[in-house]
Amino acid sequence: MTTGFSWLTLVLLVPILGAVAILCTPRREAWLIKTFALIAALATGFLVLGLLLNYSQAAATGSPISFKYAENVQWLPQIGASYRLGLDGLSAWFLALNAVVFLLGVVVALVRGVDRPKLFFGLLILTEAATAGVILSTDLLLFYLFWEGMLLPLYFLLSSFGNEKRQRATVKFIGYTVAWYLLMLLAIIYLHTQAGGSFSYDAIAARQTTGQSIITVPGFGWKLLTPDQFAFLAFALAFAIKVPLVPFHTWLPDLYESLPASGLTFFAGIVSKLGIYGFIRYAMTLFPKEMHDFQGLLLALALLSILYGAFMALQEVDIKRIVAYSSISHLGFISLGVFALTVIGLHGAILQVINHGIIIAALFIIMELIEVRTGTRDRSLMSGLEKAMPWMYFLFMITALAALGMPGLNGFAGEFMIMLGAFEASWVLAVIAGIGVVLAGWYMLRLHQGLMHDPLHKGTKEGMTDLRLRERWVLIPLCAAMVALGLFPNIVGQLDQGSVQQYMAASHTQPASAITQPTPLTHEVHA
Amino acid sequence: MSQGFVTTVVLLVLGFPLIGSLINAAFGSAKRRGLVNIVGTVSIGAAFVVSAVALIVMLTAASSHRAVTVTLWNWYVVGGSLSVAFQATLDQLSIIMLLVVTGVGFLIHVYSVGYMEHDEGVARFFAYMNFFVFSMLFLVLAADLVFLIIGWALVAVSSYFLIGFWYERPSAVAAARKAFITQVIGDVALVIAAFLIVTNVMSPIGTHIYSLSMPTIFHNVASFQYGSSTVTWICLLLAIGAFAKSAQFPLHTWLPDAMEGPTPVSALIHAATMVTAGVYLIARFHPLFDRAPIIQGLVACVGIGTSFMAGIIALSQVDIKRVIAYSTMSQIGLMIYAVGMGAYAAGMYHLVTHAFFKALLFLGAGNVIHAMHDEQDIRVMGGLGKRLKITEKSFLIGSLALSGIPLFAGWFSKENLLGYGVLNGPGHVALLLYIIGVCINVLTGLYAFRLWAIVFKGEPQTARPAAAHEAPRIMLVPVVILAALSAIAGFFLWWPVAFGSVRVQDFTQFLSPVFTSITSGPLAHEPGVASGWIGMLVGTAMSLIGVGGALRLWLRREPDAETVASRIPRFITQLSMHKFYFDELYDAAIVRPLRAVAKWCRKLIEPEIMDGWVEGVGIGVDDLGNTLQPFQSGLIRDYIAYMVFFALLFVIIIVGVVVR
Amino acid sequence: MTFAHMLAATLPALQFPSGADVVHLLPELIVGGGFIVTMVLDTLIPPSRKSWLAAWSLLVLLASGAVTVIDWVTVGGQQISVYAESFSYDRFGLFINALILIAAIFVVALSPSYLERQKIHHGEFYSLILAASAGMMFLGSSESLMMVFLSIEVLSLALYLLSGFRRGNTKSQEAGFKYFLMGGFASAILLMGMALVYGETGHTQLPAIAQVVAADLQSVDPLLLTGIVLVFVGLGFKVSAAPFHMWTPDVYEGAPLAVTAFMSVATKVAAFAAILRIFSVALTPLYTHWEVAVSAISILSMLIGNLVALRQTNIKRMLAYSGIAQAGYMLIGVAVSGSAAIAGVLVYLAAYTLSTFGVLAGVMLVAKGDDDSSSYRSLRGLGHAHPYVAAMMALSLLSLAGFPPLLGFWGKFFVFTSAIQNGQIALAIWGVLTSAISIFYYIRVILILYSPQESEQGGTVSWLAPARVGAVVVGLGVAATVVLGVFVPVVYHLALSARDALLVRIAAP
Amino acid sequence: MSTGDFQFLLFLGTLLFMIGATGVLIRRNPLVIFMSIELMLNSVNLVLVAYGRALNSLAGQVFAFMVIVVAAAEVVVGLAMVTRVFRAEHTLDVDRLDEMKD
Repeated sequence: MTTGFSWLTLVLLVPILGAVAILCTPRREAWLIKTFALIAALATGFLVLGLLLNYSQAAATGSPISFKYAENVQWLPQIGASYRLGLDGLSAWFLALNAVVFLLGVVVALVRGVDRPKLFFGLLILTEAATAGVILSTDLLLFYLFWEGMLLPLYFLLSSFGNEKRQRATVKFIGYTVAWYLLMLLAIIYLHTQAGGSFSYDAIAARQTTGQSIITVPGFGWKLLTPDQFAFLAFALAFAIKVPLVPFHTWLPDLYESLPASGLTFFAGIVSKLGIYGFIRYAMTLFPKEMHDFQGLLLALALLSILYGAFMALQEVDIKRIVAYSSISHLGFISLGVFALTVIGLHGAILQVINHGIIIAALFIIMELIEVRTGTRDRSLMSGLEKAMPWMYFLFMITALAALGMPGLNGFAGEFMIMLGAFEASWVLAVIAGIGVVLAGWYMLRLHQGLMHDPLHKGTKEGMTDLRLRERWVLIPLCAAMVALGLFPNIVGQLDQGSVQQYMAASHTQPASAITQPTPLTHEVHA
Repeated sequence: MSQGFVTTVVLLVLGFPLIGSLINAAFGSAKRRGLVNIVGTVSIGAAFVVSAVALIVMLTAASSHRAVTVTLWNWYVVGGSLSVAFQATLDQLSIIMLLVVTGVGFLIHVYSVGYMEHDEGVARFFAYMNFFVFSMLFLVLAADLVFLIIGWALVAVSSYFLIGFWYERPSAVAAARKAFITQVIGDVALVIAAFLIVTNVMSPIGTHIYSLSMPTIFHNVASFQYGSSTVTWICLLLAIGAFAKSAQFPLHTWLPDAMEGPTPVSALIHAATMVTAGVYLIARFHPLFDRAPIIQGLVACVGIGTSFMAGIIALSQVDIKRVIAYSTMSQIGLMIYAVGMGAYAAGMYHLVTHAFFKALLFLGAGNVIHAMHDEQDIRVMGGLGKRLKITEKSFLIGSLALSGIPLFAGWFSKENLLGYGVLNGPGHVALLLYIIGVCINVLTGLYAFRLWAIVFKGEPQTARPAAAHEAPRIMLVPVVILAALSAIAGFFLWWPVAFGSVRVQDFTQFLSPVFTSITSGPLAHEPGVASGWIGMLVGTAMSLIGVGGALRLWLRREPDAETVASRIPRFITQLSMHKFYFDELYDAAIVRPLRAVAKWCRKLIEPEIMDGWVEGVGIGVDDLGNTLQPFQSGLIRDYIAYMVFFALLFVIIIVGVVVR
Repeated sequence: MTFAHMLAATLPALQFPSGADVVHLLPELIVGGGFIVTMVLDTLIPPSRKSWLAAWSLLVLLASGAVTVIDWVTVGGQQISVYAESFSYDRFGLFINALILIAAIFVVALSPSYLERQKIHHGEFYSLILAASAGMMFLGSSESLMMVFLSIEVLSLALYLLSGFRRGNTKSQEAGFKYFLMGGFASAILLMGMALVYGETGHTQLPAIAQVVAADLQSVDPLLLTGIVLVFVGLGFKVSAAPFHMWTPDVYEGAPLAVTAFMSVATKVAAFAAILRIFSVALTPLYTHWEVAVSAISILSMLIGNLVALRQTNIKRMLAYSGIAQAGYMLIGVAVSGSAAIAGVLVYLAAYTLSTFGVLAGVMLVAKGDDDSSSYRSLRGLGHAHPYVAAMMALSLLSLAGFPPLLGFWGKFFVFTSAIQNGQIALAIWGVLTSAISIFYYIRVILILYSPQESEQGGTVSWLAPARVGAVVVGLGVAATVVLGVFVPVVYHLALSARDALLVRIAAP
Repeated sequence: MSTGDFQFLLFLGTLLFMIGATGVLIRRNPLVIFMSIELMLNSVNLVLVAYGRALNSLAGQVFAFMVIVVAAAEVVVGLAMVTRVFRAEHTLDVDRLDEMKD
């Protein structure tokens, strides 16, 4: 039963109430809708801040991973499903990023203006509740409910706001992602039966997985995988699409190109990172042996994402697509940190998730501001904007440098940890990741210089104004955060100390205490 | 020196330039030029004063505890393992670098007040220059690998800003990007070296200490066996980082293009400070380098090779700044050769003297360009000596110091350096390197005085030089001071070994605790007085030959330069003209293939394969739907026929199974 | 043996239905009686005030609903057999009655405005709807083969007439006639199956058959198996399972929208009730034999339903194929023996009723023109003209697609869980893959609703303003999908108690 | 339980059933199809009565009576439908009724 005040349910309730309030206000009072949206986003933000501040004092419960502010209410006892929420070091930061990014989305929407405010803000705040649900739930069925339920408001949001290509992009995104999620649903049900009929995370983590017989194809006798490996693959692929890792990424560029900046801040900021969250929380701890068996494959995918994303970003002409592919490359980095299965790698991954959230949000806002001013998204039709907009130049420069991982800014802090973690797994990973960093330097500078430097392009419109005060004050806090996190990344480090150790112990890679020597990457499949 | 004092020194030295840069960036503008100039120069001046005070305090302190390491704040702490903190070290090596950077930097800032008089981007310029000095000091003071890497990258970024200062010129923009990407390659090499170090540092009792701070690493340097593969890899990666920063052989192509930036930038960055960071890095990591003999040999060879190549290229350049740029590359090559041999003090000594006379040459060139209204092609100039008297005299002193004419600063440091070359250096090839080193003296003399003669002497090729006027006083004062330094600096610091015991040696004595204390590897052994004399005479003779040849060819023009050039085999002149075709080589070998792969990805892989399987599944399912559709023919009798057929089928299956 | 002896010996004492029997079957009887009264009223009421008939039949249905609720509470967990064991009065029957009544109430509430606009003669419409509902409710509670056949015939005849209800429209006539012929043929097959089952087991009451079947398991004679298969074919036809689904698209497209809505929802509920009573309860001992056939049919329905639905351009035909696919999912529950599966099927039925009705009701509110504006082209841009109706349709479609917070997800979830728990993972995987395909054609409709309205075919297709009453009713239905989706334990508890009631007889014969 | 003559009756019933089914499949005139369906229903009656007699239980005959009643009802509805279709499309050929197809 719940002990003490159920804070986490409040974190879910506030956005839902906000959304309901917005949906009830008539369409005419646009200002009322906007204030409701702002209040909901701010309230959630402060609530999350409060939770983070006294996170260390809160009591922790739960076996492999200890959760704070835990809540547990019987919901469907017959099939062992219960309404369980919990917060650990990992999800605390994801929740923080979630609150920040949605607040940013609302602010950008207010600054840039949006045509159907009631529909937009209602759906935006509803999505916040759904993503918060995904982060907070510790019952696999509840997790799945929020995980796929998130697509509902997202679907209406993506298909009604954006440019002309949005319909096709949305169908592609929703269609293909949901197809894989259903396989994950099967895996969840399979785990549920294995764990003796309960969906709770602790019960499933404690299920005994020995004695798995390899499924062979009847008649042909081909040795396929053990059922647990199939379940792991279902989980891994569902998360890989969300991250996205390269072969499953084709929905991302089209979608990011069609979304407005206010949509992109929260979509690129948190929604696409829940894949990483899934890998750490569920794939790594519930399938420790399988994670090891497939570690080689997953690392290869991560590296492929880094390099492939970088190459595509080099060649793209549309500035939003460049940023989209750079986001794929960065997420490749983060997944490299996760799949290296080392303590430092995981620390780096969590840190980089927050950094990337800030950087990508800032980048997309800047891209939209440039698009509004120059009227086009084609890189070859724009250059020499620095003379007209010094403020834009300065803020875009800091964001670009942070994005390419320049030491001193937040991009580097995460990447350094990730590459060190990957180095411990095997030195080849760090070298290839290094190539990724060089390529990142190249395409990010090409983007920044392509737009800012060189003489003014004859095609660009006259009378381009610099950033207005409001727009400036959206980007300045982000750049300040980039510099601050670059110099003081330990803020993130302290909070998730305990949890990272627990995740490592749960995934049987390292005993929680010491770090083993960088053993060469062994591929022997455990019996 | 006490911890508190060092912390204040570090914070002040870093704080002044940073605050100066921020003030100029935020509030500076062309209108408030006066304020901008003052803030820009005063901040560097203050940093210089603080460094001087620190030097005095250090000199008074006992030589044993002059090196003090201070922790500023915790960067990242990982549970039971890695803990990274921002640490700064103030020891003899870093105080010298501090003085060079802030001293020469201050003079250059004063000079650029005059140089940037008509440029409306002056606020941005001073902001970037101050930021550069801040990042250089940040790098020099770093005592922690992460601190160092951050300083390393900040320097690269500020040089990117400054090279691309005139962002309206596409060539400047391309040069800036090229410089930055080469630096990123060096940076990544450094990061991977840091990983290798971190994962291999063992405490004497064999437990894993996950520390990134250099004092602890050097304290436990015993865990790296002499000549082991790990140490070799680490030093190779550090060397790559150094080569990228100091524009040495594999990664040198960015330096000539970096001349696109304003001249004070070239003076500060591409002469005095940034390019020397590579030498400083190897000097700082000398305990590791001493344990990797192969890499030391490699470094020495690369140093000499680059130096020789740069010398040849400098001979055929027509742009005044590029000639000096290649001369910088050549002199840095010598320093790398010295450091490669293990003669770290000699390398640092040449670094200091080189900072003076190279900055002088660049500022002189700046005066020339200023006078010729931004004209950099020396073929257009000639006979400027008559109109720019002071610049011509100080440029002469600079050239003399550069080519190593006795009693000038260059001679002291070069002879000292080559002196070590006689006995040290990599194995059997040591003597060969020494000989090339001495030949480089000839080349240096040749291109130094070729430049001087063409620009200042002889009759003007075109009408433009006639209109030239001497630079304003504010630009001349720094030039004169630097000329004085280039002339007399050698006397006070370190005399070549030939002068035996009576010679002045306080530069090496000052530096010796840094390079001897804990290293167990073989240090360069001191040359004897006799071999010192031979080395000095040979070196000086070569320099004189070079200078004489240059004067005959370009001053008195007996055998005209072009006829001499025609007699040299064509391929050498072509090589020299086209900078050994490295630009084209890299472009063909790296840039174009990478871009081709990227285009291939975009044109072929993305639409075909990546999108392919996604669309393919969709089309496949649609086709399946098509095949099933015609069964719906609308005729009742067909429907009933299917129904009967399937009913019978099921009956047969079910009953058949039971009967059998 | 004279006829009198035979009569006395074998048949339990023939007696007129006692008072208790009437009370236990009150909901069905009310609707049956209502049907007859409506027929009479129809002749008395002048044509102008035909809508009173709608009000009256609504009253009848509501009364029956009230009685059902009261019965639900009073009957508790017992299972009482009524009318000489031909009907069973238990919570399972009441659950099915409730679903059928909901569907009937929805149709009757929406049809007055719909019939007016389409200028279809009110007349016997309501009486036929009541007749069909009565037939279905009887089918829900019937426990003897005879009663199953009788109630199927009652509801089928009513539906044949309803499908052909639109005079002068050739499509409707053709639909009615096709349905009649196919229905007749299927009933004949069903009857032959029942005859063989009766012949081989000696009884027509399901509990008795269950005992006989459970008794001698070793030697299963082929005739009994043939009978069982034929019965399944007959019921499969009614539920429009795959190999016997051919009639569904044509009939749904031809019939008037109100009839399509009622038919697609209510028939499936009643037919599945019969399938559950016969197969999941009575014939479970022979499970191993008929399980293969049912799984094959289930997979076939899922595949054909989802694949061909991708190609459709008419919402009625699309929903026909969607119905076939959903029947496939429900058949997974039948193919998987075990009590959890039955509860899963019941929840699925509830979800299917509300969601499918939501979509068709939305079209009904704004239908115009003789094809009921059901082709995709005529639905384009509805979202901008009537955002409220379009939102209702979108939510129902998403519930059919199985998006979590809505009830549709829970139907699939419970069915898949029961499949995996019993080890039939293959069925679950087929179910998941095909429902992935289904997302595309459901979302395509939503896209069309919200896509910009091109007017290249001259003049935009305008829609009629939705009647106030109709809009409220549809709103209630869709709200139920969302609310029940979130508070799913409510529905699950009802389904569980219905299932327990069903299994009472077997547990203690 | 099934004696010799009972076997014969059962066989006759199934044979009639088969004939009815083929009648439905072959003929195109709706009335004839209608008649074949009635034939199938009667064949089932025969089987029911045969079983009733064999099992010595009256349920078969009661069932047969019900079938006859239902068949009658079906005739009423069926003929009404046929006339309506004839009046609408003036054809008596089932294959012409293919207005609705995918």
